[in-house]
Amino acid sequence: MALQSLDIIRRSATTTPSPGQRKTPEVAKLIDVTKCIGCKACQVACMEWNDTRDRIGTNHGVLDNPVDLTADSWTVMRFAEVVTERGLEWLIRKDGCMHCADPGCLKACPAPGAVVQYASGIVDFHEENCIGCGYCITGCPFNIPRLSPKDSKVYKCTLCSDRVVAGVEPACAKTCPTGAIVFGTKEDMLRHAEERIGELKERGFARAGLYDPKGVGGTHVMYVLHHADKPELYSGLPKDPAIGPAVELWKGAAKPLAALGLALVGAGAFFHYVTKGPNEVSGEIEKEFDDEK
Amino acid sequence: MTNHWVDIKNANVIIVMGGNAAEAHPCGFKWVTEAKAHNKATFIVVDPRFTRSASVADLYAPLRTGTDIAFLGGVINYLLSSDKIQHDYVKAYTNAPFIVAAGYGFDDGLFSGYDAAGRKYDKASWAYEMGLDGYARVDETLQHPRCVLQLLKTHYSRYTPEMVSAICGTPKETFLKVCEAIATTSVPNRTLTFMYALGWTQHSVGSQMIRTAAMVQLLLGNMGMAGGGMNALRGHSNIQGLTDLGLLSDLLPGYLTMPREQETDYQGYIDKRALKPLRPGQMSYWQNYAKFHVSLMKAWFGDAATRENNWCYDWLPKLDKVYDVLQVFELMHQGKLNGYFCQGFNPLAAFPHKAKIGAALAKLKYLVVIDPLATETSCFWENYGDLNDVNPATIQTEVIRLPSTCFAEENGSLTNSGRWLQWHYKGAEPPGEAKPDADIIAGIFLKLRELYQKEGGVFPDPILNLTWNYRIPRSPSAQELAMEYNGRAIADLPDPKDPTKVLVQKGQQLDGFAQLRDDGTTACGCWIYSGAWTEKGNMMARRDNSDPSGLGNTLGWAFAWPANRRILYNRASCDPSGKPWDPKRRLIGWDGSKWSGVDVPDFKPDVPPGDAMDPFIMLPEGVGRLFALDKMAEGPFPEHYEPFETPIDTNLLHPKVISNPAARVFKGDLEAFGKGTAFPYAATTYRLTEHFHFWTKHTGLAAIMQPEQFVEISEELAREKGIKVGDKVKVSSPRGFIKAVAVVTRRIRPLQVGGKTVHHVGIPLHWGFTGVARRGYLANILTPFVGDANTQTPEFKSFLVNIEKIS
Amino acid sequence: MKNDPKRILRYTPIERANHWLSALTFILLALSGLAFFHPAFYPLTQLFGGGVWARILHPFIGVVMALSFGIMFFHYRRDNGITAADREWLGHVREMVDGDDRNMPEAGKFNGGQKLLFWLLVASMVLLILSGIVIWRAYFTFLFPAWIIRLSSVVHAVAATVMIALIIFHIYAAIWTRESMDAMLYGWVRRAWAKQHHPAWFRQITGGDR
Amino acid sequence: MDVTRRQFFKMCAGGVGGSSAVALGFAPADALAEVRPFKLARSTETRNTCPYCSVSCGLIMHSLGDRAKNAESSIFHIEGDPDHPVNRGTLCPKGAGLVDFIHSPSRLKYPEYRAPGSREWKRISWDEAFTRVARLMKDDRDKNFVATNDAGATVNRWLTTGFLAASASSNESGYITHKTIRSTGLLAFDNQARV
Repeated sequence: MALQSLDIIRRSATTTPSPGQRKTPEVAKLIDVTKCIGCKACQVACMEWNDTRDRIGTNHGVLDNPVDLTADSWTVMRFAEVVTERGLEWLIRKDGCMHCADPGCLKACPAPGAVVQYASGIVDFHEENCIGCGYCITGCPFNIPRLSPKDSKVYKCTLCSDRVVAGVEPACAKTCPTGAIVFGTKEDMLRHAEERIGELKERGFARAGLYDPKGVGGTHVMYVLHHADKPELYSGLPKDPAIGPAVELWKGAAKPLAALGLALVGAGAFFHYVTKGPNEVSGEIEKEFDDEK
Repeated sequence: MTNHWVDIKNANVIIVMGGNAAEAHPCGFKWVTEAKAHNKATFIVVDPRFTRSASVADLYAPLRTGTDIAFLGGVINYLLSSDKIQHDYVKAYTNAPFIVAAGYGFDDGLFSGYDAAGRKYDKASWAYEMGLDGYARVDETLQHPRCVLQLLKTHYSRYTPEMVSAICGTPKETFLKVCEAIATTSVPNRTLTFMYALGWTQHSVGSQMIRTAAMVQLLLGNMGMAGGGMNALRGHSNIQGLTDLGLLSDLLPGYLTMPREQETDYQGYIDKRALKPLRPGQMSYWQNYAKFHVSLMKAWFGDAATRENNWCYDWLPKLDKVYDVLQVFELMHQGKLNGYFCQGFNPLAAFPHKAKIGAALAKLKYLVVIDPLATETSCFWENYGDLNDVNPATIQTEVIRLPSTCFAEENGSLTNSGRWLQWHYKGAEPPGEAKPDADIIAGIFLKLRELYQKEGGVFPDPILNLTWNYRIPRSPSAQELAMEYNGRAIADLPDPKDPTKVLVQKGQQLDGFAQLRDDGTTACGCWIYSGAWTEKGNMMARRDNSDPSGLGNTLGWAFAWPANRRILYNRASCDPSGKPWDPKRRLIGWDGSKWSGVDVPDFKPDVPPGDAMDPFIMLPEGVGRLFALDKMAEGPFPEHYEPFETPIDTNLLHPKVISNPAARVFKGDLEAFGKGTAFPYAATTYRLTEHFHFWTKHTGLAAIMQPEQFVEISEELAREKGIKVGDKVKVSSPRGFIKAVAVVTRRIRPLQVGGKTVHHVGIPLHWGFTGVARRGYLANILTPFVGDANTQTPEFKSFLVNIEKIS
Repeated sequence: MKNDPKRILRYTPIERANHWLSALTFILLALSGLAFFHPAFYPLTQLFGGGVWARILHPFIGVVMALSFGIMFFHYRRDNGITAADREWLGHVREMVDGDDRNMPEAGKFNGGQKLLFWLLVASMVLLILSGIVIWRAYFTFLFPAWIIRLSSVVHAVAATVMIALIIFHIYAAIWTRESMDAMLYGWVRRAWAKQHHPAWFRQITGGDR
Repeated sequence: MDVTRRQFFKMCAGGVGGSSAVALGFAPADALAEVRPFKLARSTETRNTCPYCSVSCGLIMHSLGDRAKNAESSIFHIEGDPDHPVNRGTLCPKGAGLVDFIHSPSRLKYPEYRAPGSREWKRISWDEAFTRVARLMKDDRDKNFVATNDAGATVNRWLTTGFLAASASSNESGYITHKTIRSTGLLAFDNQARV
């Protein structure tokens, strides 16, 4: 058993606990949109590191290219031209997996081991176990995973789990020219975010703040936003994302109970038969038709 | 750049104007976000568009393309009228106190000495008043009516905030906010840095735009300061290197200049360039011109260069005029050129008025293209529909396309904007039979020399005697070439202080240009690069990135020219008595016997403070020039002139002189320029962060990030023309049309200019008819064939177009 | 068996084939569905050649079942109209479960329980088809907004569970009522059986008491 | 409940079926999840400089093979050089995509010749190319060389051929290009600094 697998603390569609005795530090990627210049270096570095190549699309009248996450593009820049009290603001946000502490994808996934959560907080897809049902897309509060038309497997940002496990920072964090993306332990990233927020408040962004939504147990990809009170300004960043009640119901405790219920129905039927006996034609009627023989 | 990339983090105010650093130089731009984050810096962007630089700016000011001099002239007027200049610096380190000769004048748009027929100036009157002692006269009280400061005040008094707002279309209060932020750096311990690029150079008044900003920096005392200076963000990775090595029509390596045909006498050629000081005690370093020139001739022609033949003075071609690219393609278009070489250059895409360029190339007898990629220029003869509508049968040009290696497949050095020469190493073999550029040039040269040796021919001497003592003649190594331009001693060099001792032995590499001699005992391919490969080895490959001062001066990393100095004019970071203007950002200081500090002093090391010698050691005056004498084509003070294709068809300052009166315009072109009636919208071409000129459309990853050609227009213009986001539009100018997708955005706004509404059309230029990205039109189909009066850089940034929706 | 006078035809061959097609597809759907329903059942995917094939086949089998069940619905919907007798039958269901059907109201071709079961199955099937299309990721899901997809996922799971329970009950009822299997397997039932369990239907078919 | 013989067999069959199902691999296998292997574990690193803009970011180029003679090293990944004082390991979207430039389908691989009026390229050898270019240069130079101007001054210039030099090539190739071209007397000489 590879040592690294000890770091897996949760697996999709697995009701038995993973070996989780070791405690490795939680890592986090902090995206400071106030320093982001929308240059897409992270998009290129991600695609180059992971050896995927999206198709060369067309221009849709905006700068967003590609216009949405795909099975090849695991992170995309979303451009929003917003007029606020400060005048025109160009709010550019690097969209991609948030690596939630309570991942909707992992909860929704029916295939054992297709979605794993490491002790470091990284949520990773193991495509060789993926059956391509797309439940993770349904379960994700941020609508991130994408199903590949080529191999019917689902893909998303892996927070460069291969690099992080080898002790190197993710490709996007390393390449970000202005240091808008920084990487480190979650603790360090929270402190870094605090400093930045203080600096932003001094510059007049009174409601600058951290985006680390508790609805999904906090995330290992966090944002520092100019307007933390209105995240939806940033091309639809959900205000307080959580695994929807429907998904909770669908994947929560109801399941084992339902399975038990079916078992009980089956057992009930059996015991009814054994106790009540079969529902046979009564003797009188049998006799009525006996004389016909 | 006078400073360098990392130094930007020391600035208190940063202005990106005439450029878009966040998109064109993202990794250099990190130092702006560092300055904001750790130095509480204010970041200002002034641009016709709200660019990705503006997205992280504290203050954004829109302005009409081509009106930067009006804006900056307004800033100068604001600084002078509100007395927000650094008086001690201006008095000691600029030519403010110098008195200008009586003949100088400026009236209604023209300086004195204008020759309308020749479209040029007789610049004799733009001079200092000389004293009997042979030096320029100065008035230390700065009150003399003809002292430079007073002339400056009167000249820019016309640039009131109202006039600036009328010309540029910038709202007045926004303009004043920018002025106030700039003015805060007039105190000694706050600095402003300008970061500019093609947004300033690509205008008919481009050089003067840059000069105006330099004058602002002089008035505020920011030149030579950490976090100050004038920082040109150059385009290509080694455009600085090739400019330093003089690969221009009228230059020799190290900014030596080619002789004009009137300079028949060698000594006259030298004396005209070895400028004597104009004020007592100045260093005027160009006095050493002969040492650099002789050493160059010895490097090129070896023993054939002797004192007797004036160091092969006659083997250099003499200029009758400068053969810049516009002049060359004008001649080519007239059929006067037979051959042309494009080494790593794509003129069909990069030069203005693509139709004229294509027609000119078709008149060539032969075209040789040396490039790693299949460029449009190499296939100018192929028909690509209305992207390149030509008939190959009619094009009789013989084309030879030679594959060259790319950066990853060769050793060598590149010089970045910050004048750092950095060595790189070969990592892989080139594809197919591609060869390094040096090997291709060697292959051509050796064959050419062989033909002259066998068949003789016209004036073969320079070819036959060119030094070529490389171990493998057909493949000169990068090391040998670097050692050649660093320079070496041809004979034992005696130590000037003690002639009995030998300073440098025969054949040894020199340590720096201070050791160069004009007696033929030293050879040096490029004097400013001397010090790059010394006896201690390849200084360009040094990798000590320690930064002891914390100011970002990593003197142990690579080699910077000149003499590894990182911030030019750094003597001006101290007041005349040697005290640093800002103690927290001390660069150099006098330690009792010499100047020393965290940077190589830009001064004569043993001249104590309080001496007459001033910081600008390359200039005969020794001080910065607010008044540019006769060095500029269109005037000693920058004056706002409209682009040649102006949307308002007038000049609000002087209607009789609209565009640059001293810019060269070829016959027939003046009438052919577009007028506001037929082409009402101001257009500008520019670069996107995802692409590099016409190069990255050949790379998959860049094509994914920006796949298809588009133009940017405001929501108001879109509404006016019935264009929706994503519609296909046709953009046309007097020279042709392009078709593209319409990006409708709030980031471009209509501007009110002199009572008229001016719309902008933004045209990124990265598409063409070769490469993996979607095929597109070469944006330079639209651009005008006219250049800056001093550098002849074409006016890509301001011209007129019309735009219609393609139904 | 075909023309034995003592037996009455209850289900034609076409009906039987249709029923067993629906039954077979339902079993396959239930097995593959349960595999996705809870990790404990995941090994059921091996029946279909692994998780991926189970995910691919499930919806296609679903389409077959939808069609097959659709035909049954159109065929039997008139016979399953709930009448007052049925409601009364349902009122006495406790006695039925106790095995005492003596004073149950006379059932027609289908008794009240069967009719109720029919309509419950129809309801479940409709929900399963609609939600099934929505969550069919490969072909249809992109047409729908996220909340509908999530809702459909839950609806599909709940409806499936209910239907499985109903079918378990349906199978048990068939086993519990002796010789019912003959009806659906061979199509013919003994007259006594008919008179016992479906007296009204028996009279209607035979026109009298014999 | 008396279990008839037939029912007994049915129950046994069920049991056998169930257990064989397990044998078929029904047992819930513990889905082994291993971590992705680190792509750069054994690559060769070479330091270089990005050829695009003038920030000149430091690069680390990772190539296949460990410089063994029989392995042709191909660059498969490029990232920033963390020691470089300007870019500190970062790269912009252009620099981060350099691998696609090195391996671009548009890369030229061998000398090609297009005859006047022709519609396509013809592959030629380097020797043919050098010979042809030298021939064209010499003929044009000898025919159009201007030794003295109208005023009789020595000018020694050749104006009928021009040269555009590459601003992305190294200082060394720039230097030898300038030296060579100037020795022919050529004045129509420029580089990207002009635009």
